[in-house]
Amino acid sequence: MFALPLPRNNKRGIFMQQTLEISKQNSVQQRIAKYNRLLWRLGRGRPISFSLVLILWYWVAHSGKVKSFLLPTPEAVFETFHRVLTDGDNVFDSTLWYHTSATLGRVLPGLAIGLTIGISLGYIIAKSPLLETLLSPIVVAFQSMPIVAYAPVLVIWFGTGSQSKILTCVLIVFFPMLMNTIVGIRSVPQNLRDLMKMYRASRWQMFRKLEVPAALPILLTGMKTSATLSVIGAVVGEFIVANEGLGVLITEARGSYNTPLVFVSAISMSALASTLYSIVAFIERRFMRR
Amino acid sequence: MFALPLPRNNKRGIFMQQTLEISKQNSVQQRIAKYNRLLWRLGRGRPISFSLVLILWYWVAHSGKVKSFLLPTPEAVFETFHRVLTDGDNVFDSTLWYHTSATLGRVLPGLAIGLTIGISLGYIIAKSPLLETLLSPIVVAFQSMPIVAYAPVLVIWFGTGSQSKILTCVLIVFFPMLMNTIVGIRSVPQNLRDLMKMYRASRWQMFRKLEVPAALPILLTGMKTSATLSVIGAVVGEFIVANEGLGVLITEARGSYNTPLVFVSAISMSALASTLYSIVAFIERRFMRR
Amino acid sequence: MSINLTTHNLVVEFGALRALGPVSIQIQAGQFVAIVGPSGCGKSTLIRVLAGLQAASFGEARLGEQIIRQPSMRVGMMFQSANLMPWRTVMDNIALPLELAGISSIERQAAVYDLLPLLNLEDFAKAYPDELSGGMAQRVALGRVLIQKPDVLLLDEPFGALDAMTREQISLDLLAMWARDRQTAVMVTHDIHEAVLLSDRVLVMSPRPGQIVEDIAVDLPRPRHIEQTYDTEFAYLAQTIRKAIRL
Amino acid sequence: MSINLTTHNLVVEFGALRALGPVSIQIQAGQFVAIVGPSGCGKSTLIRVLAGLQAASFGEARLGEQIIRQPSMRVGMMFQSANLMPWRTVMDNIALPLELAGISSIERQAAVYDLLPLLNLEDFAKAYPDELSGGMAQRVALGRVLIQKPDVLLLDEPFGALDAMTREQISLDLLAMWARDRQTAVMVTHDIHEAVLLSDRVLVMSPRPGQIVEDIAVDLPRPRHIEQTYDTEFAYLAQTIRKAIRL
Amino acid sequence: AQENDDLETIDFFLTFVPNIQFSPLYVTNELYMGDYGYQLKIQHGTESVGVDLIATGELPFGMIGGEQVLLARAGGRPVVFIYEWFQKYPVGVVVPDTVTFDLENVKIGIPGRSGASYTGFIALLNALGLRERDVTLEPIGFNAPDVVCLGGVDVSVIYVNNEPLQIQQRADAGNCGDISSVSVVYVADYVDMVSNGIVTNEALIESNPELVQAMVSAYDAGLAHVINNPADAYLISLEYVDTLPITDEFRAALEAAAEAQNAFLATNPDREAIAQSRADLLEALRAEFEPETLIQFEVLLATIELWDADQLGYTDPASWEATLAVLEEMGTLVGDVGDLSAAYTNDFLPKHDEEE
Ligand SMILES: Nc1ncnc2c1ncn2[C@@H]1O[C@H](COP(=O)(O)OP(=O)(O)OP(=O)(O)O)[C@@H](O)[C@H]1O
Ligand SMILES: Nc1ncnc2c1ncn2[C@@H]1O[C@H](COP(=O)(O)OP(=O)(O)OP(=O)(O)O)[C@@H](O)[C@H]1O
Ligand SMILES: [Mg+2]
Ligand SMILES: [Mg+2]
Repeated sequence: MFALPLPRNNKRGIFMQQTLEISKQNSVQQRIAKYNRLLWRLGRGRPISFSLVLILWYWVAHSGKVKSFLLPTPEAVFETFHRVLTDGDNVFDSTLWYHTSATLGRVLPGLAIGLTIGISLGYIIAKSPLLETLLSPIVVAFQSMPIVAYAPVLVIWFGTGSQSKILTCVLIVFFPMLMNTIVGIRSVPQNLRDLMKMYRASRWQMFRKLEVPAALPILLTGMKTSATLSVIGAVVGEFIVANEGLGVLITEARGSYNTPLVFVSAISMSALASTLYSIVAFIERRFMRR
Repeated sequence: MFALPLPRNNKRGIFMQQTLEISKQNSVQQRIAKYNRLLWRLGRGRPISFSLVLILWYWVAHSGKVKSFLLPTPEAVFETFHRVLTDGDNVFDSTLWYHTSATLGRVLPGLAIGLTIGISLGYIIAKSPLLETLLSPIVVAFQSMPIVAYAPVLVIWFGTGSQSKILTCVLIVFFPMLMNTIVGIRSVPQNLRDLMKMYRASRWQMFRKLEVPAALPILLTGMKTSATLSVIGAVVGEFIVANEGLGVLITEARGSYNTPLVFVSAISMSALASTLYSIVAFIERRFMRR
Repeated sequence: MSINLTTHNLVVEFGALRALGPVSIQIQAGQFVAIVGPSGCGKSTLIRVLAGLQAASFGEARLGEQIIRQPSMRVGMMFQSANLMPWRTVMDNIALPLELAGISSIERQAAVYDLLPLLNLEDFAKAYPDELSGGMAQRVALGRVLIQKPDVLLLDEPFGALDAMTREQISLDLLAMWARDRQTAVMVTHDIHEAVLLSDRVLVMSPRPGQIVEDIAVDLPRPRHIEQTYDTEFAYLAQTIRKAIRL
Repeated sequence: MSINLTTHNLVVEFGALRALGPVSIQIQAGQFVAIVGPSGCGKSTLIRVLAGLQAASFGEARLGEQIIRQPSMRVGMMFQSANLMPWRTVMDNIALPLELAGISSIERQAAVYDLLPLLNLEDFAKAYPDELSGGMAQRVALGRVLIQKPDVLLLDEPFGALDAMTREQISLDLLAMWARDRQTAVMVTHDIHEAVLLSDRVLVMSPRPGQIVEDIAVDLPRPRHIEQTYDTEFAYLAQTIRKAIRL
Repeated sequence: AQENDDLETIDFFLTFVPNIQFSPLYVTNELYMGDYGYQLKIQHGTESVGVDLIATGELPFGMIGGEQVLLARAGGRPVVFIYEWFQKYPVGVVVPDTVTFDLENVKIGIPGRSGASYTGFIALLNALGLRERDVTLEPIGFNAPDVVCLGGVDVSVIYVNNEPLQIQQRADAGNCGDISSVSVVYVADYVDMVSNGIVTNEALIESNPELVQAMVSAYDAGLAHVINNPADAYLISLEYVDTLPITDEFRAALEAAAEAQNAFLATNPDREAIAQSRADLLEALRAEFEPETLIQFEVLLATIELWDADQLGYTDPASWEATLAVLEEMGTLVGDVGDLSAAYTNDFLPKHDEEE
């Protein structure tokens, strides 16, 4: 948002931006806008849409049209959820929390490192056409190889411990951040750059005081995309080789044809990723309202 | 680029934007800038950086420090490459082409559908805060589940043919496009919207004549990210169930511990994805220079 | 076909801040009205309400009999900033209204080339906005309004960035065009001379929240010439307005 | 400590287009120079070269003895557009130069509150740029230059969007400040009265590629007052400039 | 591999990817399936996905591990085991000559904690009176040759017919650290568990037993063909497996061998004689060809050892009991398997005795 000549009422925040200005008269559009806003306040989205999904799920699962081993009932999943939360799963006797925290322990450093690399490399590339032409083909080439291609190398170089999972997470997370950093930094208006130059702003000041706030909406979009994908990143690493983590839990669940447990693992992954996404969205709302 | 009050010398194109304006005098920065430009013209990146990677690879592979089953020599890979490319009557009858074209036949529709969905859904979400709050949690939840979680359902609903692979490609491709469309459309300056409204522009005109060109750099970034990931998308689908495609070839190669063939498959994937990326980059250069 | 513009107890508030009003004005069809007033008094806000881009908080604005709720094709607006599309050439920026109305490319081109000499932009048809000076950009924006041939002209400081010479020239050209088509015209300006030279009426606004404190008729004969600025009546009118602003 | 500004055969070309020059001028330390000329003649370009934001194609510009190659801390520049950062409040926009220079937050705040009355923006310290009118934004930009206390002032149409009253007021305030600190000042303006009222010298530029066609000394006594605009000498000078532009 | 419009196409699910180990299926498709009016379309994929596809009827047949059938049935999938393809459980532990086989004191690599390898390994531990917590397990994915050669683990759980040969070949090339040869400990030597076989679902047996019968009969013939004439099987498999090593000389040698074998088979030799003929052939080929050329053929011969039996395809109720016991011990069964005998059937096996 900030990179741009701002719309007049932008201060009302990102969600409201599209609300018609013609809103105090009784046009149809405006009633819809009001209604939208009301619903939004009521719902804040998440509870509403999850309830809808849950109802749909319940309905389909109980309709008898889908085999229960493909789509277990919500109750069965909830029961399994309850069980693995308290007693643990059947192979390791470890609880859901144990696996989740193992994955989280890889996602967090992975995300942190991936975002850092994405932003740094993106910044450098945005600034240097030379580096762009040299690096971007390599980056693209590596990003488009599936991890199985280099999995053995990963495992052998980084061991079977957490490092290789952090690395797969980094690999998945850094790319969207890189791309958005490049376009974000490049979208900073030249006239504001000139302004900063007039005050002989240092590189760091240029970055901190101009480029970051000006590119913020685009950077945050990169972060949201990365946050969403980060859990998959770690889980993919866990698929290759691991002793614990949600990736192990879901493989084990699939291996023992325990569909409810598959669902529990998948939902836990979603919950993790959604939480990370929400944190970024929260930061966005904090910084972009004002 | 276009969404913004443009930098003065933007017409020189995206690569040149960062070149210092103070460039006709003999400052150090300016000499570096000149040098950069020269190198860029000389290289156009790809050949140079790939040569560097090749030299590095050759050197490491021949140093004897890395086992050849982890990192085969370039010669060995080239030989395998040659073999799988010439084992038919002509190139189009070869093993490699057989698998590559199968994958390509899934990537292209997958990318097309994924981008279309990403742009459409992104557009709708960008326009409606209500839909954003309702849809974004669901989208995030599904994007953060690994495909293994719903692989059987996918295959059962969409069959073991190409459809399920196209779908996995769509699923991977659409998300970065969605996110970038949202931020792109939202970054369109309100004053230009007002201008279009003054001429009672239709929704379609608003989109075609204002939103697309204004959001173009961000949209193209989304497309580049998606293009890069599209091949992985199809390959992941091929991992679930398939009888041809690069995903099958690479598993086959890994299953027979044929490391050079693993490399050939992976490089083919990269080449496919890089080509798609280059097409987007080419469009970008065409449209953004002028 | 020009048309009346009226507002009745029009008030615009931004949150707790009252930016404008209450303002009640009647502008007859074909009248040329200038609005002057201190910076931040709500002139642009008033223009935006008349354009249908800004909702009234209280009261109403009408275009003819119709309450203004959204922009109308009959209204041409020139914004305070040039508002050009950076990805379009000068030519394509000027032709935008025609393009949106579905006019063919050849006709558009002809219409633009007719206008360019008036705007003194002959050499820049193929230039992009980032290659223009501030004044040139403003001339392009003016061209974009003129090409539309609207019934109502809303001009928000149209000549702010022009040098004195170009400004005189262009405002007289505008006047000639107006004399021919007799659009209803509302122009915000900071230049009292310009206000008197062009308009039938000058509305003077008070500081925020802007209200009409003076409604001064300009009865100078038309067609107007730059020489009229040396008339005593002209000087008197200018003086009156200046005083009204100081109030 | 003010300082000389000179250019020698300065030419700026954009590709095939010569935008400016050749221009050779000497501006003594502490002089107030106004530049007038038709739209698009290269005034902004000249200012940008002096600011170190635009490279010369031929010739050179010097700040004191030094060839200008990059912006200097001693130079304050006001751009033709307000150039505010949309994510900063009025207060933080004005304080930007101090912030970059590492001045503490309390001192910054004090300095801004000193300036706000002069800019007539007391109520808007916490407002964001999108809540400002065009003229208010320009006043913020002016505040941002003044707070920097530079030795050289480069002003590119600083008062374009201000109404006549505010404009007079602010230009006189600026003059008072200049009389105290005696910066070297170069101001681009479209307003001939303003040029005469403020400056020691008026440089008149020809149409593109702009060259100096007239260098008119303004020997009116200082401190200047608004009443001087009614003097015959003032009128004569204005007339001379007007003629020079028409050449 | 050519499509034939006259034949009805049915899908067959296989794990992993085209591989010489699946040659019986290729031979079945090329030589015998057409007799019943069908041709096969092979779908490769992840085993658990394959089970679901078969359970829903999306795919009619597939090759699935026996223990998977029990796990799946416990998880509510109505799949039935109709033909035991592998007579010996194909999992074992590969032991390089640099270590002594002492499970309690070595680092053991394993693909992961699910699938046939894991089940087989736990069965082995049980048979040895050990439990999982007594040993050091290291999940390494399907990277055993790499990890073993680099010393990442001491021994590794593997598929007995593939990885040991891969490691051996690397060792022969001096490419495997200090290791110069490997030996294999077969799970099958300790426990008789159900191995891989052809699986379908209950509904298909109910609704179209003729199709099931056709599949089993054709396959039975195909499997016998491979066992009896591996050279011919290798040649047929070339169509299906891109990665099979082949040279003009090798092809000529195999063609000659296949021809000779046909003549030999006409004399009605017994099982032992045929096994001897395979060993002789390998001996002869080794003298002529590089190890790289021969490796997949050697894999085939090693795999035939796992298939060959007096009655092909017969699945022994006792082995199901043993498998169930292992799974129960492991605790991986989600629910109740129910009637164990419903999980498999020998009803479709051809009556060999009468023929011979
Ligand atoms: N979107 C907005 N949100 C909050 N306040 C606003 C907004 N738009 C305008 N204002 C306020 O409304 C008042 C009037 O603004 P307006 O732009 O109409 O002034 P103006 O008369 O056009 O001034 P100028 O001559 O400087 O352009 C100002 O005080 C401004 O701060
Ligand atoms: N980046 C650029 N690329 C190409 N041409 C340019 C560029 N910047 C300016 N010009 C050209 O240079 C000439 C001088 O521009 P400049 O902005 O200096 O004019 P100006 O005197 O400030 O005009 P105004 O009074 O309208 O602001 C113009 O003809 C313009 O088209
Ligand atoms: Mg205004
Ligand atoms: Mg200018």
